[in-house]
Amino acid sequence: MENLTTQMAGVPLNHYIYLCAIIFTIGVIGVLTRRNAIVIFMSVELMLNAVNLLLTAFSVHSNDPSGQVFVFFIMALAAAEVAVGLAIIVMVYRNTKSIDINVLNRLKW
Amino acid sequence: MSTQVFYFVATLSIIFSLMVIFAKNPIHSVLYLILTFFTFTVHYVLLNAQFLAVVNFIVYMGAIMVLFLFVLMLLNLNNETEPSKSPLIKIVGVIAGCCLVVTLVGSFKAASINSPLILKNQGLGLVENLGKELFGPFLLPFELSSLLLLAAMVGAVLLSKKDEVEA
Amino acid sequence: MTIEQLIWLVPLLPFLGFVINGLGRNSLSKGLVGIIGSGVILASFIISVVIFFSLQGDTQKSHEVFLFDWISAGTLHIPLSFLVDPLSSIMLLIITGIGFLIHLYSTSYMHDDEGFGKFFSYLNLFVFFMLLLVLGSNYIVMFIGWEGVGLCSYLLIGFWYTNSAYASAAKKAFVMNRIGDLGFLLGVFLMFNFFGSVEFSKIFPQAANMLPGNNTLILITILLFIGACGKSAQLPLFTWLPDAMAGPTPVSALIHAATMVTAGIYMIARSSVLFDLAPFTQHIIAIVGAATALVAAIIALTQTDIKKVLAYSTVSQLGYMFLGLGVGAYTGSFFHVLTHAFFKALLFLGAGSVIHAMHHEQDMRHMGGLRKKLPVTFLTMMIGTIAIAGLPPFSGFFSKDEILAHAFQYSPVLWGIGVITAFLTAFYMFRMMFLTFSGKYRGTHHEESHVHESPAAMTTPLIVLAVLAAIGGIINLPHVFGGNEWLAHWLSGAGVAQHELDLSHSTEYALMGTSVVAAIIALLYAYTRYVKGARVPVADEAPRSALAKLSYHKFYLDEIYDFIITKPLDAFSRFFYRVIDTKFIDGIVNGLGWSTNEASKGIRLLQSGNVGFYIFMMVFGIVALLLYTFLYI
Amino acid sequence: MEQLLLLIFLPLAGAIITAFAGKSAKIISTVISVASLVLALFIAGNFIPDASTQFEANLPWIADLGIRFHAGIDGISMLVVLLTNLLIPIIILSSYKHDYKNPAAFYALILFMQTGLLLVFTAMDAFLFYIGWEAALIPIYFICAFWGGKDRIRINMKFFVYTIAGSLFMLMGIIYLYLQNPADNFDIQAFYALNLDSAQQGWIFWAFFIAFAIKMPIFPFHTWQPDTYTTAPTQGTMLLSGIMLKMGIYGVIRWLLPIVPTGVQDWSGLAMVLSIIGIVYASLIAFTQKDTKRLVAYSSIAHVGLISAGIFALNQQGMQGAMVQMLSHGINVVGLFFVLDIIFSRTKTNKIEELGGIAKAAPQLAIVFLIIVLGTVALPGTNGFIGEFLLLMGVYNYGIWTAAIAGLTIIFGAVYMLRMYQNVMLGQTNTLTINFKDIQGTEKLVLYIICALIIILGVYPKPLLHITEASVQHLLEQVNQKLTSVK
Repeated sequence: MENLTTQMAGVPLNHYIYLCAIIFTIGVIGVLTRRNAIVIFMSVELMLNAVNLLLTAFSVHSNDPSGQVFVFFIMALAAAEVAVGLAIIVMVYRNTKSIDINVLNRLKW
Repeated sequence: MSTQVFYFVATLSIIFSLMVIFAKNPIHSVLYLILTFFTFTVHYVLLNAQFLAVVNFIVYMGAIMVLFLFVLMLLNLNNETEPSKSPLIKIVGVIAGCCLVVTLVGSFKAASINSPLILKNQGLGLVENLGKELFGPFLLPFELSSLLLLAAMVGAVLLSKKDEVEA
Repeated sequence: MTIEQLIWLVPLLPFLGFVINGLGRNSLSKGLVGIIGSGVILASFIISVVIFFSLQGDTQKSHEVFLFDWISAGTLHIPLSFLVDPLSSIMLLIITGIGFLIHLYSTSYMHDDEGFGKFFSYLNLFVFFMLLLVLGSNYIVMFIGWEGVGLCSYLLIGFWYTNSAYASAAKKAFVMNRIGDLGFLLGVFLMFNFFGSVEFSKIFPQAANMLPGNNTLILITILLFIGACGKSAQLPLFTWLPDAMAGPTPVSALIHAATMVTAGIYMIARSSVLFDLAPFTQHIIAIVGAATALVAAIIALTQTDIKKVLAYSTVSQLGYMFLGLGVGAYTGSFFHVLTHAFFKALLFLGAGSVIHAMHHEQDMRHMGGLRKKLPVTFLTMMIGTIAIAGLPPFSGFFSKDEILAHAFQYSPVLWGIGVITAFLTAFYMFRMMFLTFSGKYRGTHHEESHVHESPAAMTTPLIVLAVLAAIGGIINLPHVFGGNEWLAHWLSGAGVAQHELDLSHSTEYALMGTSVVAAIIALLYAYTRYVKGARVPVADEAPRSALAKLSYHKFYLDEIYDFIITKPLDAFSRFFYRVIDTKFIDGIVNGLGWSTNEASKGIRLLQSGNVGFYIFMMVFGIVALLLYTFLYI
Repeated sequence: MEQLLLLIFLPLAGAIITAFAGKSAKIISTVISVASLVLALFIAGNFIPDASTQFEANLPWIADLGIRFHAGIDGISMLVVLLTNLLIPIIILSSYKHDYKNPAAFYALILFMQTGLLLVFTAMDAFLFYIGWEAALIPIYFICAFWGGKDRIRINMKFFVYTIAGSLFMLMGIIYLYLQNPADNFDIQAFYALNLDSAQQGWIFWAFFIAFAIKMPIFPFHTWQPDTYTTAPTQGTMLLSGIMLKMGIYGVIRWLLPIVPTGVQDWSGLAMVLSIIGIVYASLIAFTQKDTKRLVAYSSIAHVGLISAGIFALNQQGMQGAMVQMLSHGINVVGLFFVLDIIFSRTKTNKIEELGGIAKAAPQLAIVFLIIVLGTVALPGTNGFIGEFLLLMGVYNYGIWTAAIAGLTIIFGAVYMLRMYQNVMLGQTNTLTINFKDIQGTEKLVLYIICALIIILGVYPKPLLHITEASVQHLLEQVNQKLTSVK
């Protein structure tokens, strides 16, 4: 384990950036193309994780533990968000018998 | 050798996350998401962020994903229930996503931080280190996050409760 | 007691009278009000006489009395100060003297009016402002008096305000005066700009060094003349004066015959230094004066209201005075102001006595044969009529002929107009006299039995004024009659110097003869027409010849003004209000609000409620922002 | 300094007390307002009539932005402060006959407004000025919206949006000046010292001018005014016309002229033309108005047009005329609206043709009304004359034709005011006016005070001119100095 991590030093930071950007974009595409609220939710989780990874990478890069603390907070937030969000979805399903986001078009005017 | 490990795991992450959004069945999506998260855990380990790796494993793969699966099963959804979007929207969505990635990557390239990642402090991601941070300068946010979680819990309970019979 | 110590009492006393009568108008008895009202004027008159004689004995003819600083801003300093010199001292005598007689007359004339106290307080206020006007040592103090008398004129014309026609007449007088006042004010501004002061004592010495025909001076004098036109009822602003007869008759006598309307002449005589240097303005003044004299005389020919006849006669006589001013006969004009004050006040008071006797009947068609009933009134009015007609040796003859002689020297055409006017004047005055006093009474027998001579309080002023009207000419007896032209000498002490008359004595005699003959012909014609022929003017609706119609309807001037000024202004007003203000400007403002509303109605459709669309737009926005930072920053 | 703070915050304290006073609000607010009048008179008594800023208070406020609570009184401020503190008790007294519902709120709002107005008139810090400017708007909005007449919500909305739109421009101007200011503060002296080129000055000029022009209001920004004056409760109208519109005039003198003299020089021609159009246009409109309040509203536009013309003539006479006329117009217009209110409360109508013959039934009212009307038409011997005379003289120095056209106000004013007076007061009484009760009690008191002021200030205006003279002169010197230094 020690060995592995010390050897990790070779990966340039911007490769992490690319990776996270790609995953983040995949999350965005998911949000854009899917209509199932739960899948959209999952895509959001993907985006959050991409950010988490990037934060960790930068934390390591600049030798600052605050970045990782942030990730920890984001995780706490994600947990809260998922709890409330899924509760809302359940509610919506109960009322509309559907979790198609296009059904939720009352948010206008 | 280990750089190769990174690229390998990164490829897996991308593939799995693609599967998440392209899988027809939401259950499959969730499963692929769990795999994606697992690759992320590996990434954390590679970055020597052991505490985060563990937390990620427990919270995301454990708690959150179980919640997703639970809800999916509760609602008894399958692929037929989701009306697919029109192809046009899909294509536009993909194009927009591509634009986003191009822009993101392009802007990062312009920033060009390509110095290799060097781990200066071996104990950076260890529990001890993070604990000192958390309970030191970040004590107040930490305590506030507990409030947040409490609020979320209360909210979730309140929301998922069946409405009282309206008068 | 020097002049400086006394002078402030002259205007203060009438003001005190105004305050006491004004506050006590409901509580004081009528007798007390009358005594206070007339008493203060009498006291003023006595002081004026003292001042007049001490000035006569004084080597220094001009005293400036400083009271306090009124307005000062930047380089502008306007003190409230009085100027006592021959010109103003003689005006003081007229105002307080005739003023007192008219007050006395009013105690009886207005006795039965419920607004007795109010009337006297207004009259006192008028005297106060008039004194301020003539005493002011600068144009602004003069302007206070100028507008103040306008105010009193407004109040007194509209004295019986429940009659809305009277109230309208009052408003008309005020507004037309204001038109002139604007000219006056602009003239004052120009003077301040040009001379750096509004003080007589600073302006006149500077102006005296200037060359005639200076453009600024011409502009100043024209503006001042516009002011005079408004106040002294000259063309084209004279139509308010006949309407002003709506006021009680003593008011007509005091304000609209003897004093206020001559303020314009006073002002121009006061500024004669400036006017002398602006020949162009003088030309205009002469023409306007002559035209006014003629037009008003023509109108007076066919009027049937006894006071209207006198009103047009006043306008006509004022025209004479302006003619005099225009041709440079400042003393002559001022002389005419004096004599006119005597005989016109007399005529108005006489007319008032007739009206009083007739129980407020003013139409001459209902009078006639009053000579027996009102002997004193008849006699005194006859003297007044002879004086105004210009028959020697009464006062009007001398003053009128002085003006006419100067007019002849200036331009025979103007003189011709003057003589024609004199002829017309004599005619309509005798017509009025004959219609009123000779022939048979044209009312019912019952009414006739109630006609009676006025009480002594009314006839005494008539008699005093009749004496003055008869002998007033001696104060400026011309050289041709062996006089020494006292008034001219006196006024030259105030810097009022008129052009020398450069006519041979024979020419002067010829001129006088012409106008006297004209007046006598007019007298005879009126006699044959109205006494021998016993003609009575036809009723209002009866057909008239074109010329008579024009005269009877006052050349349709009121209608013309109404058509070319009042109506268009009102139309503009409605147009501005309904179209420009409400539709256009407010339309733009409301349109802005409306379009915001409409735009938001349109834009809110973008909020389709489709969450997918929102997310899509959000991503687009993020991409755009990133692109922007990537490309430009 | 303490005196000034007391002056500004006494009404605010009064407002708070009044708000909780319930039924005795009327009395308490009267006492407070009279106390602040006494205080203002005391300050005026200790005021040394030179150009300096006195009773200065300069306290730190929002240090990060360089904002200070900087207020002081010079001659120009002194006059408007006197006006404000003089009119507020009069306005409060004039409401005695009314039974407004929720009087505590009503009087508290009036007193609150007084504080806002005093802030505007004494502020030496642009930020403070702006705060006062908006603070004065809030109470009047509520006064009009709660106690106003028919259609009040829509009209009030228009008024509010109109004024706020103007304020927005001014705020932009202030922020721009702040950004240009090397000292990073909002102090008026620092703003005076700024060196802006003529293009910048032009923009700032318009930003400020629009705000002030709407408040005054100058043609063509006036269309909110007649409606608002007509629907507002009388006390609201008095506040608006008597004091509030002076904020705009004061703003022009204090903030516009010295900060952007070049801008003023470049654009004063246009401002002059607008002012003069306003005079003639509003006077003409007043000719045929059928509603007395609306007529007075339009006459007010005409008068303000003359004031602003006098200011933009940029000379001593015009400026001092403007100062005097601000005070005179405040007094006269409050008097006019009060008389109209008395008439309205007895006959329940504002329609000119329905009235008539009131003079017969109410001779005292007829006299005071006449005096106020004469003050409004600027008869010599009344306060209106001093102001209009100096203003016209100032405008005259700008150009003879401008003076001639502006001078039409003398004629037109007489026409519409006397027309109204005749139709309302003179003539025969009718069924509405036959039982008209003459003025009594507080009505008498208020109207006599107003008439006394009209005449006293008309006969002896020297104290007013004396207070303002040095400050106005100083201001004009400042402007001219800056203009010459630019060239």
